[in-house]
Amino acid sequence: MHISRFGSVASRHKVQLGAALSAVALAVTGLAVPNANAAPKPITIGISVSLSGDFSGDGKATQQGYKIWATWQNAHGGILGRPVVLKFLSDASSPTQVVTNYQKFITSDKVDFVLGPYSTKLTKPASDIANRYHYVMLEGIGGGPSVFSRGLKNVFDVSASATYQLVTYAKWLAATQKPQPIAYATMDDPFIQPMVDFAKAYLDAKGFTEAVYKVYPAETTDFSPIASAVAASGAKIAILGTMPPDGYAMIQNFIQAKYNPDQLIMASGPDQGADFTKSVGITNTEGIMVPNTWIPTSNYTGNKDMVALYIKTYGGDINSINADVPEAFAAGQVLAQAVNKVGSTSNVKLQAYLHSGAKFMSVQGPVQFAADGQNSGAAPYVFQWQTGQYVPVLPLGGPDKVSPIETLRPAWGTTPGA
Amino acid sequence: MLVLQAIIEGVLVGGFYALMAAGLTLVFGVMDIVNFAIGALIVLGAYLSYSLTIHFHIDPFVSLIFTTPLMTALGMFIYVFLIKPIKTNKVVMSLLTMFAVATLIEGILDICYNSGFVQIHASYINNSLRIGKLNFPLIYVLSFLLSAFLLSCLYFVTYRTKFGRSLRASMQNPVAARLVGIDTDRVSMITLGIGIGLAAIGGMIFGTTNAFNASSSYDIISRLLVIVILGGFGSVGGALVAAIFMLVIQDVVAVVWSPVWGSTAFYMILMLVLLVRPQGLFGKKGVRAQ
Amino acid sequence: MSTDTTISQRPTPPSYEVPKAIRFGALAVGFLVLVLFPLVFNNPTISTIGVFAMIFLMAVTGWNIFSGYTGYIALGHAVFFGIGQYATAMLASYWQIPPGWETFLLIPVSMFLAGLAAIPIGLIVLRVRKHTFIVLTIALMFIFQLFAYNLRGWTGGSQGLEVSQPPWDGSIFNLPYYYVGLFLAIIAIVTSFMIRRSKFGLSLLAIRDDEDRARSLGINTRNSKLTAFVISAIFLGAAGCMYAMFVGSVYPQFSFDPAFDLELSIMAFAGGLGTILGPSLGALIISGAQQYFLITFGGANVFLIVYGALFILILRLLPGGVVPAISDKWRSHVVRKEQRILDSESEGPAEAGAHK
Amino acid sequence: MTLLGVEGITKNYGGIQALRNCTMNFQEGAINGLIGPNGSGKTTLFNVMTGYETPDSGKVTFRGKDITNSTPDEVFAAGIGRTFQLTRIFPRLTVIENVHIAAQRHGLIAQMRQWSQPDERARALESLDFVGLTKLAREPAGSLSYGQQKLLEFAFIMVAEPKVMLLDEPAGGVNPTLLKHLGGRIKELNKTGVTFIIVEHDMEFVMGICDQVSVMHQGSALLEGKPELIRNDPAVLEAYLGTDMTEVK
Repeated sequence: MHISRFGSVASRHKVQLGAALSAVALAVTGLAVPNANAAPKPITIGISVSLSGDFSGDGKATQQGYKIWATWQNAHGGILGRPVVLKFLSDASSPTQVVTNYQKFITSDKVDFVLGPYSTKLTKPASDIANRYHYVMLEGIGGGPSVFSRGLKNVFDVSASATYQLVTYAKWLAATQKPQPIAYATMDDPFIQPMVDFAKAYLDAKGFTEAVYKVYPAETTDFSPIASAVAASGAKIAILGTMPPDGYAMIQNFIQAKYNPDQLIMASGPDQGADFTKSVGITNTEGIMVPNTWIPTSNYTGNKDMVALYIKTYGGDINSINADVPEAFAAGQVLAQAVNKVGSTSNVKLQAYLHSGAKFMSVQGPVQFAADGQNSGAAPYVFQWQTGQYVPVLPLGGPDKVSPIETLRPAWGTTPGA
Repeated sequence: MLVLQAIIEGVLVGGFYALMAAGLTLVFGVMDIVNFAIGALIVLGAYLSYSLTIHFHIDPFVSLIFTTPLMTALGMFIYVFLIKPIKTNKVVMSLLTMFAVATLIEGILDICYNSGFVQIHASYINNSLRIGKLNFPLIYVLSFLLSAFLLSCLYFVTYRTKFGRSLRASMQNPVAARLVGIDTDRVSMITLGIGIGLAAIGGMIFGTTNAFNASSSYDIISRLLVIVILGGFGSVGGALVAAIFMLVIQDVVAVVWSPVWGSTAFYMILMLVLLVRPQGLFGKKGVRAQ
Repeated sequence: MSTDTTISQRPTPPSYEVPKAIRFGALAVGFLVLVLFPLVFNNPTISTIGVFAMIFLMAVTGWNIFSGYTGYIALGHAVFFGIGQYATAMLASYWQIPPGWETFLLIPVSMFLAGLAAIPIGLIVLRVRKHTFIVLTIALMFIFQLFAYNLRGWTGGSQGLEVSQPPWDGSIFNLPYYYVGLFLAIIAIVTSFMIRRSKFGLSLLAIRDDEDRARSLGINTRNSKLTAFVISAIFLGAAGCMYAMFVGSVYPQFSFDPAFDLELSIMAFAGGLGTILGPSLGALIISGAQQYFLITFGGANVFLIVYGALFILILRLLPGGVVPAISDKWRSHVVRKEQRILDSESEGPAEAGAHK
Repeated sequence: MTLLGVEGITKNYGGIQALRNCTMNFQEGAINGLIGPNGSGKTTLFNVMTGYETPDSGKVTFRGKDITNSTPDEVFAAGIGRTFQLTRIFPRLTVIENVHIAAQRHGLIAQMRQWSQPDERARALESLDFVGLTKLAREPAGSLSYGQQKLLEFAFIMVAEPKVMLLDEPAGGVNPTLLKHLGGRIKELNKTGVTFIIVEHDMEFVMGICDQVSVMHQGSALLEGKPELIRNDPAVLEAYLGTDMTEVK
């Protein structure tokens, strides 16, 4: 599967190192790319991933997800009976490079399909390019509302879109708890903040009040003031729009501030598996909740295989799988199912079919696309860390059995330290 | 009460930012070098302490005994092989070199540690002292004490020792310093050593208070630079005041208004200060005529 | 020693520059290459790299007009790059400009706005010198980034803004951007050239060498610096507008990006800071090479290491940059040729002091 | 009559009083010498007269006009040229470019025209010939010897045809041949009506060239008069006591 990384380019890149030092030479070698990479038999899929820069952490997880999917897909007859070959390029977390990368995939490498990069910020320019060449952009990790508000017809998100992810929990709150003040804090981010705001809007409507609401900039490194603001509000329920690593820092600050609400739910961070438990310490994870679009233990199509494959390939255990992995995997699955159904590699046909309201199955559960390309079929889950295990607790009455929600333990308020 | 809490946290964290900024400002003052790599070096320091705590189960504070000399050596190495050879346009060339070094370090760390987020751990990291309604996170208190101690050492070295004298001499007037037989090269080398050695300590504290990965450096560098201008180039005391001032402003604005305006408020104040005192709060005015 | 009578007839001794013929020849060839480039290599991947190269070309040339000539290294010009981007995105939606040719009309507007913003900014930052100036410009850039984040009403905050893209076919899509970019880049270079050979330019170079001395020779240093600052900002604005139109989405984090200025200065240094064409050369080489490494090394994260190492190498081997290196070669060549003539008449006070 | 005069100038740096109530007048068309032991405030006085420093009190007058608070560029435009103790030329520019800098132009359009207009070039070459640096016109000024740099500095001030030139230790570190040459240039230029004020420790040089010498001591004027008077005035010896009478470098 490692063609993806270097491909036949690797053999030539000594030459190119020198060549690269002249814009003209760039062009020449660049021209050579298509014939060099052209492989008639396999289905080639181009994906730009962030292997360095701000998104490098998630970028790598995303790549793992895609790679595992390709392995799995090939084990299950590939696409249209042809083997799947992934081509990866790193975009160093920069939109400039994303634009170049997808142009190269489509125009130089002449890939059959493209899949989405990591993050809403990069998905936007990427989908513009795909659209320009009438390519479909299936993705699992670019669900910010602004991606779908542009009227592009070629973008499809297989994960539950940002806006709904915390609503499952909000609904549960409204149903089971009496209205009370809630503490909100969220990062200023196009994916995260809408999650919190949407849940807040829902809860406000149900008579829950806002104890405190703080938006903090993405580059914050000192969370103590935000944490103490939340702590001081004394709210029994805290809904946080965090991303790794600030979610970890936030928990640490809560512990230090001796603040322990009955319920603590974080937009993301606790879903990062080992990263999360290592960072906050396993004993401190007890009772922390996180919405997620994927259940590690679920029986959805290919999930068991994916988990097994992941552990076989990258080690760790079922809880150490980053949520980006299934999201990428699912995008691949939907692509395969749709293409096999369409029976050709035509992106135009594919796009029409995806809009037809057809249903697909992924490791994350059912997928069905609304007109704007968001997944209306998904029911986001809520997970809770219970005795070191990452267990689903919501939605009730879903296809998978869920454990009851417990209140947050250990009581950070009374016993100093972890 | 909340504001008071914020002020206390501001002061505690400020102490540790001052420590990181001190290295930067010293290097500025003596060598006209904007050490753009400081962020990456701090992350490097954090990773070194992290590895020691993970593999040898050494207490993070103890790990400094190993990391600090290592980083100091690295600093001297950088000076001898990268900074010293620069002849023309020192200020910018050195800045760019340091940026290149940062890129290099980030790349290497990214490969060694595979860019997942990690955090340094010790049993007491989550403890905190409670006085009345106020709350003092232990790790911040410790780091503040450590920073205070190191800063006073630094002060002692610069103002009470022979090396300090030659250091200040080279700060004020390198040419004259050379004339009176001070080996400014040696001074510079040691200064960069100290500056980067401090990054090891700053890194350890950063790593215990934040989860980090190879690209975490960018969040640090901007703040440190700002602290250094506000405090005035080459002024360690200035850095201390500026750092605490900055963090307190940010934290207070964050709790009474909104975190997103915290840093903005600070930057605005910085601008105002510079309009009145271009050389910063404690900077020496450059005497240019003749 | 020559007598005063002959002076005025005598032409200025030609300087040790590479002769006009060669220089214009090279220039013409370069120009042709740039014009034909996207037609010959009509692969969109290459022309995309070309478009970005053009954007950086005008940006770095603009940057050089201020930083190269005055020696004040500005690391906050991303401010004007960002202003150009946001102006484009905001106005495009405000005036409901349909995606297509009309959007290009925003270029002059962005240039104007960037230049306008440069006046107050310049008045603030030009009060300080050396590193204070460098770091102050960086700080300023972060302020603008924070504004972009926080003034959600106008900037959309972290959601960013879009410039919807024309429905042109992929095969020709890049061409208009490339040629408009090339056109602007050439304007920038010509401006840079005019300034370099003007009295104003000489004043800027004097400021670079010794600002106070320049002042004591009747040069109004404040105005000269400010003028250069504004002119350079204008071209950064143009670059920003082009970028926003081409990439299609604008975010605080990417519009006001500290790395942007470092890249500009790297390009300028690699090519030759303060020379007319050096920075342009640097832009072509580095923006090209950088993107090329990424698509060549594929996913490999050795990219950062290669880039960093290469960069250190450039700084070490060509501290002055490519162009000066060349002209130095030429210079020493000419000097050797003329040494004889100089020696032959080597008496008189000038020489008396010369060799000691 | 008086061309350039200072009146009751006082300047303090922190504790040190560099100039105390200093009053002096320099005659038009004369070559004025300004001597005094180190730290007697000569250079500070120059800085005050050329706008580099604003005095705490007192005023500077040029042809009766008050120029106390003018900036260096204004002072220069008014016709007062000045050299520095440590020569300050533009090392990375060529000699010919150096000589063009001081040529004054007004208006944006003029500023944008080519840096070397024919008339300016003629004047530039003239002054280069005058100091004998024409051959080196194309060299970067930084590559010149110390003495040549002094001549260059002298030359590029000349270009602006100032009414008065303030020379700060022109003889410092200059070899005898060059010094003789420089002296000659000064005399010649003086004939064309340029006034000189020369700070110098080299007594031979001062006494040889000046028609009027003023002595400074502890930041104020001690006395002034013809060289021969000064030469054997007890007060001057008193002032110089303990300091080397002839610091010929």
